[in-house]
Amino acid sequence: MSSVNNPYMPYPVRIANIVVDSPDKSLRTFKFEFLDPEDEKRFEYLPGQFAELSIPGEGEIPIGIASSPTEKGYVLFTVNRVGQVSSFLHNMKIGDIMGVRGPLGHPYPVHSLKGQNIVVIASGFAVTTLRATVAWLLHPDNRPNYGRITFVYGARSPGHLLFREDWEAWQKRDDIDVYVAIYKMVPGWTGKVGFVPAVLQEICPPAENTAAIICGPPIAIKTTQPVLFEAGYKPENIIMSLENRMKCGLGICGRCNVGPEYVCKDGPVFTLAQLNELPPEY
Amino acid sequence: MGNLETITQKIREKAKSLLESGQAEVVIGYRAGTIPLVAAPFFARSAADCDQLVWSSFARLNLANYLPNRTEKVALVAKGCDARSAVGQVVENQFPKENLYLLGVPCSGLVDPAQVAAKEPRPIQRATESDDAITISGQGFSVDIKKAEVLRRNCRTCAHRTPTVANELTGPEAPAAKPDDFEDLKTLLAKTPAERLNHFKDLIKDCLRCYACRNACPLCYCPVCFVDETRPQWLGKSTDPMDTMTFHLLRGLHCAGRCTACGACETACPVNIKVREFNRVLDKTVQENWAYEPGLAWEQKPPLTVFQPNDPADFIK
Amino acid sequence: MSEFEPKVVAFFCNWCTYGAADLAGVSRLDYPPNFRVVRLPCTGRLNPKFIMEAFKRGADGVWVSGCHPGDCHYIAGNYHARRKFVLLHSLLETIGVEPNRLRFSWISSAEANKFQAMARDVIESVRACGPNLTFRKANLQLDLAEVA
Amino acid sequence: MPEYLVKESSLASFFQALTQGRRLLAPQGQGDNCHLEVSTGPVSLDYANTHLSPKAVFFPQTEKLLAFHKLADKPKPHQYQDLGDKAEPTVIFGIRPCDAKGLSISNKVFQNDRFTDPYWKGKYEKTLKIGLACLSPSPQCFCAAMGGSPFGEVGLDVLAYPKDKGLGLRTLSPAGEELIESTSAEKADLASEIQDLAKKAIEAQGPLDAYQAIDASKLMDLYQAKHWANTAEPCLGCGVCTFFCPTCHCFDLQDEANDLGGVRMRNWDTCMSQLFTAHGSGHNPRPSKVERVRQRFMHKLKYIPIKQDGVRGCTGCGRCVVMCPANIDIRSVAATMAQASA
Repeated sequence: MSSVNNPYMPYPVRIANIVVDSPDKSLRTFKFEFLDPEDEKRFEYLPGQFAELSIPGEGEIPIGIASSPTEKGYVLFTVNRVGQVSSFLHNMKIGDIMGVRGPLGHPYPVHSLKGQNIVVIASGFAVTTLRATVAWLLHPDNRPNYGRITFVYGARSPGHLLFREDWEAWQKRDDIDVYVAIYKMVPGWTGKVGFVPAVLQEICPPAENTAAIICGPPIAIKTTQPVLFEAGYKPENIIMSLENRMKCGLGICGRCNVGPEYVCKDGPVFTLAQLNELPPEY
Repeated sequence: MGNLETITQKIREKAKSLLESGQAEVVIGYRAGTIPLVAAPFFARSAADCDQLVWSSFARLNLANYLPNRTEKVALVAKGCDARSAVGQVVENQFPKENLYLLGVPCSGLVDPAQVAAKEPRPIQRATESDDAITISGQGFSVDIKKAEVLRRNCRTCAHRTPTVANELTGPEAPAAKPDDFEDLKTLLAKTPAERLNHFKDLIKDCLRCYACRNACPLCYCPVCFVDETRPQWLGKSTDPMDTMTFHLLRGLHCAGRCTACGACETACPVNIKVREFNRVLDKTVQENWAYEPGLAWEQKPPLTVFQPNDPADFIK
Repeated sequence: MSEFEPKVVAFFCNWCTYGAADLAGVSRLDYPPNFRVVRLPCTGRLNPKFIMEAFKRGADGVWVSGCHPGDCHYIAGNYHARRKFVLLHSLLETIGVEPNRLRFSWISSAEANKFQAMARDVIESVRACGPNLTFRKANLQLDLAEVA
Repeated sequence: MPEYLVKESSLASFFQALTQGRRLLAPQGQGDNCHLEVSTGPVSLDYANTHLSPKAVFFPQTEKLLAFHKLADKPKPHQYQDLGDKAEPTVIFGIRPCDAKGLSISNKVFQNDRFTDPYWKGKYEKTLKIGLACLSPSPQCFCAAMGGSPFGEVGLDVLAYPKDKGLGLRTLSPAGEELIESTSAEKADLASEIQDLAKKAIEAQGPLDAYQAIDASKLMDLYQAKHWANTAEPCLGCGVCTFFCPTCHCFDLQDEANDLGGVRMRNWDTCMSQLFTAHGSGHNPRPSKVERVRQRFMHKLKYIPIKQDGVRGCTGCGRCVVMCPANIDIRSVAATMAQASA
């Protein structure tokens, strides 16, 4: 059987780099290179999609893709150490061989948002797929197709802010408004202070012809919504990404469903308007 | 009116008065099943509910299973083994004694559908019962079977058919059966280790690892069962025979000195495995070594929580 | 069978048998090297699933050893353990595990000679049982052959 | 599609022909001991249904998908390799129409709008399915109430029924027709007889399609109905219903490894288990048995119909009705749902 047609077969990858991302070392960003360059072409993705990181003998974990397809030669994943597989991955070394299976799920609807303003709202380490989104939007091929772009990002402390190089570079550009905040003041911090909804309230771009893309822990998503409603955003224009326990990623194994929709196959990206019609099982 | 109807009447009356007086907020008993030869667990919270309560010899589940984590005041319709399990739950601090009212039913043994099917393989559409026989009928047939011929194995050797601890009994004490003499185990032990191993491997060969035996068991209330532990993962999730064997051995060990031989595990098993075989090995060991039977009194100390300095254990060098 | 070297997993109490093994070594009492020791704070810590896991992963035998009754560092740990062992021993024996595959002993930290004798006895009796094939999970290799 | 007749005298040669170049699976044994087993025919028709549904032929309880080596001297160490679908040409004789319909429902999950499961597909496509219609339904049967029929044709290549100690057959697919043409079966006109028998068998079952109110109602109304806590209360959470259900397809992917290498396998899993949906963080979208029981019935009676053009995920085989230790009867639950949405 040709493994190309087998969606259970991971592409073999080599760990090219590992960056420790948080002071407690619970977050690491892994850079993978495909062993077979052809696999990189097969792994054709858009921001918002995820993949199963597959460690032989340990299992798989679904993780959002943190790199943008405009960045060639590698893929990035930021992994929080939680369970058996992620703990094992955190102990792996540069040069180790493992697998990446995907891309899975639907991306943020970047193509259908052409001509609109976009506000990207990230809390905590859920910034990964949004970092990919902004990197993709800012690529010279794509930037002209969109209006005003706003990036709001908050984390616990400066040490918990991921992808510093990226957003510091974005701050210097004039085609994106970047607001990075920490939840509690620490000496030396010159950016904003406060939870993401508070920061958003302060700077929220007008709702007209604007879509909001939110990713974060459930509490952040819940508290951000009222701010957007107040600013006039409609549920159809609030785009979110869900997380549920997953195994196959193909809409078959059955555990990630939210009503009739499988988060892995039909999501993970949903508009608030869609979610309002579904059971709150996420 | 037969004995069964009398007990049913008594249960309904008592259930109503317990709910009315506030002594119980829910009465956990049985209702008639939707298919023949089955009585289903039922939770009565109103007088109207109470009229659905029944007693029958198809009441095979152990209702003490529904006690842990329940905050309501419960009246439990309990046959001998259920009452013992409920006492065990109290002794093991899984349910407060003050919230429990044991409505004890002297039980004359329950009917095993597998044995009925062995006697009458045709599809059964209806089953009724009198005090000592059941009548089953289907397309073009109607057959009477004496209950004594189709009792569950554990009921045939039940020494405590009448609850030993109960707030009230629904009728006169039921005569005890001849206690389990473990004769079959003695025969088995006379065989070679290889023969015994084959016996037990064969016993569990159809196991689907659905864990219905565990879930039906009033002793299995751990928040995380060893089969679900992941770090480390003690048990593979496949149908590997060694994983299946490990499950049954450890399940048996967890129940040792606590099992009241209620047979709910075998009732729940969808592939008719005699899972109690493992428990019986340990029941025998517990009785022989420590002369202990669980659930007979509130003050009992489970055998694995106590010791005697001179406990026998010759095999330890 | 002469080439078969048994692997035995040994669960030793930190306060006695573990010390006895140490003393045996220091006293140059030689004993077979066929066991891997897991040090426990007390035999009371031993969960039956540890023993099953050892057999499943291919141990040919398991040896559990702790303090003599009455000598527990934690006062009663080994009394409780003893009751567990009775159950475990009877269950495994009944289902057909050869009695010599699972051994129990009480050895104080001063009993280097008893340790030596017991170690020899355990290893030799497991050797006589032959390799543990029935309680080992063995079906992984079968599939590896397909992707060789 | 045409009909055929197999006389009693030619049954042996008919089954002999079925086994040419493929294995024949057929129910053997009775009651709880009735299982699909390799057969050389003739097959006894004296059974109600197999104890377990036939899904295990296509979706075994444990199926190894991938394997890898750890040793550096082997090719591609630490890289998964495909173990293949292990499909062999098969004909199953005697699938009941409820189970065949169940397989066709699962087939749309395993071969969905975005992905194809190669392990399922290989086996599904290499298996010809000959159904056996039910002349007299068992007490637990309710296929007609779920929109099926004892003579249902969905998911089958051939439908057979007992006729004069022989068999009547109707072919339902080109592959089925080719198969029957390769046997000694003779063409016959049985259309009106099949129609009569089907009508009688449906009437013997009781109410036709009894749960239409569920189809018409809103998802969230059913979801938020008041009865779920009561419905779930007796549930033991064992998952027997899901193991026996012909349309339950959920599985768990697991790796097992030793020092030499390992395998990735899938094992049947059940939505009745608390672990099924538990997040690594401890959060659980379906934390108690109320949510889990609701999930099972909503999935069968609302979610699958939404995704599969109104076809219900319950085919009325009655296995869960008989097997549930707590007697949670899907017929009563469906009736309650229908009532709640009325």
